[in-house]
Amino acid sequence: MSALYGLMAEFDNPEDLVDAARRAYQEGYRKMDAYTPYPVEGLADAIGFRRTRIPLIVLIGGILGCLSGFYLQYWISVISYPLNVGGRPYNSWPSFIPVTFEMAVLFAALGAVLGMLGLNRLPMPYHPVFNVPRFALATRDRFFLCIEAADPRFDGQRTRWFLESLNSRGVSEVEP
Amino acid sequence: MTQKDARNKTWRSLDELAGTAEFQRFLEAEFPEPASGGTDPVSRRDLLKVMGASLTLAGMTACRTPAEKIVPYVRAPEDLVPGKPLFFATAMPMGGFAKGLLVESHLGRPTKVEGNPEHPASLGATDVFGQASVLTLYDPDRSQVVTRVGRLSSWMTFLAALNVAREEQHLKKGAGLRLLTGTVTSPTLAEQIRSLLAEFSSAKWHQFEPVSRDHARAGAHVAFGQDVNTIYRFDQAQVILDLEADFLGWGPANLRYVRDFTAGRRVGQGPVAMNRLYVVESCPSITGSMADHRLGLRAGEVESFARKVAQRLGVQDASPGSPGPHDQFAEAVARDLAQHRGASLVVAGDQQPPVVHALAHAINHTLGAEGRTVIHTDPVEAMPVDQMQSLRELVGDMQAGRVDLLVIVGGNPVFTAPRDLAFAEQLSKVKLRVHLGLYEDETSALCHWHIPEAHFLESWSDARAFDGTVTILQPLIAPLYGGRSAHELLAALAGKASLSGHDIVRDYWEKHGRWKIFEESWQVALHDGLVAGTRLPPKRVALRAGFLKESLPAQKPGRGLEIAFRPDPTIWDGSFANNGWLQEMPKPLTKLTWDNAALVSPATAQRLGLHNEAVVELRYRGASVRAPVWIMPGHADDSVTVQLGYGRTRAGRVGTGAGFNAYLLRTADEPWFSAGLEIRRTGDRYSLVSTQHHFSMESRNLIRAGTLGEFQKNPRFAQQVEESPPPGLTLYPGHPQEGYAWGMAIDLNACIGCGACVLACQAENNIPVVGKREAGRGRSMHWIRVDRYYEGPPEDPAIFHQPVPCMHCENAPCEVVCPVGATVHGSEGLNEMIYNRCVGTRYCSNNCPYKVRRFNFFEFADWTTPSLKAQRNPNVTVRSRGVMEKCTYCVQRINAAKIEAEKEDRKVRDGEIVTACQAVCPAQAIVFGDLSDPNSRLARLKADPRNYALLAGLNTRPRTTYLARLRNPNPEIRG
Amino acid sequence: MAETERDPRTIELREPPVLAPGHSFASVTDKIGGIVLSRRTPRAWMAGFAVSFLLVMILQVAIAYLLARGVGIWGIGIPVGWGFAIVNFVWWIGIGHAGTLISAILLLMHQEWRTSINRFAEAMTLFAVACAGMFPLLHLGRPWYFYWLFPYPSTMGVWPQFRSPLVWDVFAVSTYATVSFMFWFVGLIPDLASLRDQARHWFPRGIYGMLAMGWRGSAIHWRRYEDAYRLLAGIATPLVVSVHSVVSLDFAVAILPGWHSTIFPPYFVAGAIYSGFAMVLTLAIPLRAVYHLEDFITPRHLQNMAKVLLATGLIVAYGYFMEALMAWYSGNRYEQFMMVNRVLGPYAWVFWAVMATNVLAVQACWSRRVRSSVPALFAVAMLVNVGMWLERFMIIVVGLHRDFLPSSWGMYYPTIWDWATLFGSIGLFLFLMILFVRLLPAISIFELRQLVAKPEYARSKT
Amino acid sequence: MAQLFHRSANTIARASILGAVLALAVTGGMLWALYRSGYQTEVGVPRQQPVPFSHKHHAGGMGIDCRYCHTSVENSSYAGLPPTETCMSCHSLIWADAPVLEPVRASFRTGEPLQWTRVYRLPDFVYFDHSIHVNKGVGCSTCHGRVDQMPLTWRANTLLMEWCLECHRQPEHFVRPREYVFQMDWNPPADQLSLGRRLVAQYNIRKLTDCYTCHR
Repeated sequence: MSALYGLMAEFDNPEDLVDAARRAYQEGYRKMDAYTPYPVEGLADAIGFRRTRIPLIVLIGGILGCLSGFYLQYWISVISYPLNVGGRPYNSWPSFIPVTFEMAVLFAALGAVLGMLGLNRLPMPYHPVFNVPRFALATRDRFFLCIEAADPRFDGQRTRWFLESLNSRGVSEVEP
Repeated sequence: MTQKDARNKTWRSLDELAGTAEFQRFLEAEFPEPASGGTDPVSRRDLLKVMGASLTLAGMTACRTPAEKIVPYVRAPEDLVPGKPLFFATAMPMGGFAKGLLVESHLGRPTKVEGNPEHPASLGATDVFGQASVLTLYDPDRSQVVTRVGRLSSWMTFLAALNVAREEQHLKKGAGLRLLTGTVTSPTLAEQIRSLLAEFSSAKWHQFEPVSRDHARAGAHVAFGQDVNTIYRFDQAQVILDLEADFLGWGPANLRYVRDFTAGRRVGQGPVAMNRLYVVESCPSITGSMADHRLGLRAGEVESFARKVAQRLGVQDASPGSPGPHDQFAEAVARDLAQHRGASLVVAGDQQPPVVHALAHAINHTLGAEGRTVIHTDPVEAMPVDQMQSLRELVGDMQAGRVDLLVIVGGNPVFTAPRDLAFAEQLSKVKLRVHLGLYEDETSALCHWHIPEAHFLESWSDARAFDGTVTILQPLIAPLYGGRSAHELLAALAGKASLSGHDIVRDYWEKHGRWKIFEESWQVALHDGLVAGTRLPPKRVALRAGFLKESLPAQKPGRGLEIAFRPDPTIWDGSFANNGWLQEMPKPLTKLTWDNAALVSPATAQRLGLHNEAVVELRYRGASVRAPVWIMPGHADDSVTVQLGYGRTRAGRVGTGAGFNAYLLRTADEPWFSAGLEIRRTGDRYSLVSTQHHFSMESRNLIRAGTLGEFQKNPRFAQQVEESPPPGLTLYPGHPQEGYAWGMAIDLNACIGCGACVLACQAENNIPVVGKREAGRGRSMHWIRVDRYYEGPPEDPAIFHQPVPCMHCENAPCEVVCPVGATVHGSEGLNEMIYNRCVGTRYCSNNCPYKVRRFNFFEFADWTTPSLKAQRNPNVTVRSRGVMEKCTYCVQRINAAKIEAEKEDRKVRDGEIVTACQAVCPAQAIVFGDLSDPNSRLARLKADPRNYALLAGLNTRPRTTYLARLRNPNPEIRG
Repeated sequence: MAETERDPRTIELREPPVLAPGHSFASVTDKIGGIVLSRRTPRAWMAGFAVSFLLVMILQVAIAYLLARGVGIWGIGIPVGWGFAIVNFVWWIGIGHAGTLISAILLLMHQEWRTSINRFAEAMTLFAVACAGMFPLLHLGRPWYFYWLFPYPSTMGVWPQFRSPLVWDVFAVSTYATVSFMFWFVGLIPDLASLRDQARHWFPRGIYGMLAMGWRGSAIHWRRYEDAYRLLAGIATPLVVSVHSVVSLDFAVAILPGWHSTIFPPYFVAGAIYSGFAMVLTLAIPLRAVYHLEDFITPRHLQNMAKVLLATGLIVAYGYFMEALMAWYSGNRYEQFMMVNRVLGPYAWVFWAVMATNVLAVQACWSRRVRSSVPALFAVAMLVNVGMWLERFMIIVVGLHRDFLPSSWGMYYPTIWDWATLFGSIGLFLFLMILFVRLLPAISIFELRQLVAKPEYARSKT
Repeated sequence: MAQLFHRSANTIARASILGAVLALAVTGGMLWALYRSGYQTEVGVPRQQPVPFSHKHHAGGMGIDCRYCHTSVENSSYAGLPPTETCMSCHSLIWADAPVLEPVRASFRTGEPLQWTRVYRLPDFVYFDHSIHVNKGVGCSTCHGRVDQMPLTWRANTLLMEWCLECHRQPEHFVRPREYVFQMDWNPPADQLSLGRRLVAQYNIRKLTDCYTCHR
């Protein structure tokens, strides 16, 4: 059956899942993912996911916010319509710090959240893994490992044996 | 809701009355009557008026909804440029005496009153009544139709009825005809009355003013054996003794006297001279607050004090009573007066009995004051009479049923007549009663006919000033409510109903003017606001020898509590009761608004167990009145002062129900004061609203004062009290000063605290009236306020006044905190307030150390009443709800002057711009000008060693600064 | 790992645990998910809903009348131009600080006990900020022009005035609201997913499904998720501090004695946390009682919060002391008068009430017995809530009513409408809170799972 | 568990997010434009008048000077609207009985003024003074456009504050020699800027961006 998204093994506890993931990686599987009800230490590394770009995005957001925030105020009070306010200089930069700071924070925070959603390709209400009935437990107390058919080393039968070999509670096919 | 609440509520929506037929016609009339012969001023004004109205409507309604129509003239009136105000000279008669005015008129709508610099009683200043008169003019509560026993009628029907009565009277030579007027100085009116009395030989003319000058007249009569008018020259006087005269506070010449008096107190650098003022009075007055030595005496004790002084000065038969506690004071005063022989004077108050006036005349005589500091002339009144006596006779005749036709010309005797005469009661015995008045008041309620009176700004007339100078009153607008002037009523009474006020006055002057070329002189008189050569010449009068002995035995001051009656400082005898501006203006010393109170000294209050706002029952000669108590530091002990004029029952929506009616206690034989008052506590409370609760300066050097001696020793004493940070002391580069640098200086040594500036500002800047309840919540809108502080012992405190407008700080705290930049700094140093940008955070007010900012907590401005719209100054935005406002240094005047100057490619001249408060100030205490011009009057004042900034320590760098107050105490008298 | 280690009975606890023993992934999921998904709602909830709804109606009337007549319906005037509106604003903003603080700072400090309170603390923050944000708008003389405080290209060619602390407020508060919301929502996503999967009925599944945005617990997602969440926490921490500092600058920047003081920012932040934790206690105690969450909100939580309360309370007390000290030490006549007037003047009762509630009452938390007695803690928390409101009243109104010129001194008398808006806003807050606990998981489920996973709390599965 | 959403849900989700963002941007832009559009500012909208008075004919065709009717423009804030008699001074002779002019004659007979529809209207809190502008070399056409080419008058400029500021900030771009103020067809010369600078100095035109220049 070519129309297969992948094979999914179910585990009782995080430890087994992590081992399984590590083994699968050694087997040379690359296109796979693990699903857990809470963030499990070291799992991402186990399936070969090393670094995220989130911090960089946040940094850029922060810098952008900072600059735009200050320039907005500078432009308004010095260039667009300079007014003598209580004898203060047009460019009263000390008074401009709070807004600058808030803008930096705002942009950075937006960067973090949107970055996370974006990189995770969320929202994605439909996903093949949801086709597996027992996958509902992935948000409760079960742990899953899914090797995708797209993986070059994927072979329906061999992969199934492989997954069963890792002490999983069972392996189910994932319709696309 | 209490009645008062109701009043204050309805105050802001006065449209119903204004909705009457002719008023609507006046306002909505979109066409002017054809101008018959352009020169005739009446019809010219008429036309302006109508035009004004329609344009106004367009403009005003535009405040809310876009006005789509513009309405041009059909025929343009000459000498009127739309958009430019015109000024007309006239005068305001009060108690018969005139004070000259210049009235600003926009498209035929009089909007603002200024003093007439040419006029001897004004010299460019006005009092609060003058300022407020323009509001009375437009007051929609004024009576607007002729009524017959309360039902609508018409002038024509009235004339018919009048003619019937005339015929009757003709048969009996007018034996049943009585005429009741106030004091008459108008030559024209006098002439009319004379001819009327000629026609009806046995008719009688009575005069009555609730605030009469009978005692002054009687006193002079005693002293000189004839009716004499006395004029004081305070500018010539170095030592002045004021026997409860309050000559700065009121009277026909008070503005003139203020100017003269303060002129004698101005000091520059170097060796300086300053006059010295002694005041003896029962209730502190603004004159008392200016005194170098003030002695609080019960009104009844003033006489004996006067006798002591007189006796020390060698007046015969002064027969001072037994030695008293104040003998040294009297001694010292007498010596001081004597030392300045020829440059000293004594002035007695109108409330003091004739004998005190006589004594004053005697003293002035011995001081050789006559011709120097005191001048006598023939009486100004057309017919000086003892008015109280005159009224008594009238009542007698009414009682005896001898009166068939009583014509009451102005005034409100039913309300103001002394209780014991029972005027109202006897009035009912008169067959036909006619009342001419501005309002349908207590009197008109008891009259068959009520004729709406034309306001003095609506009518032709003439009147004399304190020195006899005649002003011809010209109308600025045709009668808004179809009112008639006294002249027109008199003419009708004389069967000449066809005559217009204009004709009557003009005819009189054509006959009696003794002018070579009438038309020319007439125009000049109208233009100048006075008739040349009508001032009464000084005349020498001799004291009758021994008059004191024969006619006036010394009177013992009565025992027990004393009650003293005073005209109210803001609503006078009650005739201004329906004027919102005057009602809301804080009384000069108590700072009370919307109410009168029984004023007592702290000691007396303690003795009687009274506190502020406690309601007491005042029992006096069988009558009793409930009144709230207000404790008055410096008031004489065992004496209670009440102000007349409140407690109106038919004043209008503003005045009705405010305060208590002190007339109910007043008797004819002792109209001003007498002992024998009883006070009973009721345990009730009545909330009085005072705009200033805290009267101590908390030793904060807000008002800096010193004696003349201190000043001569150290001219800079005022500046050394508090260090103001040097201008260089800042991290900021600061903004370059380009062009003008506007600023203001206020001379506390001149300011007498009369509060005229408050009203002038209100009139100029369209400041709304908020009513008692709002004022009580600290929401009064006055842009300039006069702070009053006491210093020293409560029984005899030093009293200080300090006018506080916006300081226009160079480092304005208000500007920094405004989130929308609705208040920022102008290049010429103005602290600008842009109403239309304001969102109303009130942050600026919180951050203003001077608390001069005012906020529209509700829709205070009246957007509905058409007549009140017509009063507004078209050059000042009418602020709506939720907007902050404050003193702008009259920026509209600044801009107008700048524009004129720019057009002529010149700089604005020094003194060209005069703010409203400066213009009105009789003491010339306020000076506005350009700091960047070193020769400007302002710059010189700023260089004065007495110049200091309020709260300088905050480094706000105010553009408004103060000149320290000086005192000139007599070393012989301990502080 | 050895059986014994897993056995809860062997764990030697010096203080109560942050999670009662004997819970599994499933049990926590069901327990907390159940609150939301179960059909029956407790009576207490119904009662609370009714009351708060009534108050919200009152608030609406008050606001309608305000917009119709103008701010004059309140007791404010000159000199006291700011009254209840701003007092409430500062009070609510303060309350709005505990949430983000608990979530962010405690997260960064790896404080496990935050787990079972951070969710509703964050919600509390959002709703408190919503209540707070309402007042600066309402107190404007012309509220319909509020947008003039934002920089937008108007046809007038004019802009906000950035030297004004009120503009700083606009930015600070709106930023804070946005960030807090994102923080809260991001935290919700995995739990929304488990609700989606637990729910039987199609409707909740649909709703939660949409909100969960298809979260499927992928390891890679988790990794990015945690990074983002930690960074958010890192950003939110200075933000929390900045927001109330900015609010305090509304006063510190003014020149008014009693306002113009450099100690305000730290002292306000401390006060904010103080009142925030008080409010968390006020909410947590009924919540755990009504929904029997004693297992998750354990005495340990209450005790820790009591300690924080005590600590911040002491900082606040120090703030009071410093104000007085500086007033005396500055030698400034006006400052000194302000202090004397505050202690002895017409509003002295406010000062002493503040001392009694904010300074004295909290001292009770020194005693372990009080810390471990639920009613006592609740009482203290309530006192602090009131006290902190009074403190703001003291600073704002008492500061304003007597400033530089004695001539312009005055008093402030709140009107019925002042009270209506105050209690109305409390109603709105409770209303939102009550809806929240019914519709969303009030405690973070996936973070509890993390706790369960920790050896000392977990028990053998099967 | 079965799929909760259909495949398409993913696309829908993303599309809707994108759509929301775009919608916001577009609304913003449209508001910006709307407030400056003729719909809001009434620029270029001819106004119906009781008498179809044509500046094109009078000012353009006949070449009547502006001041003949707007008499006070040089010395008052208010330019002045001609009284009926001004119209009649000519129209009692020419077109004396043109039906279109009946309202004018009626006004003159009855004394009931003509009610023109306002074309240029400033809010009440703005104080504009014609005389000073005219005296400082701001031409009629600078604000009122080529009135001499308007059969029915319409508003030539937005009268928005930002528009006023354009000139108040840099008058040198707009001022012209005084003698050309009333000249409709005056075109700024190539060296307007240098000319403007000279005139600004010569007429000493001061700082014009103080708020109280226009607001009081």
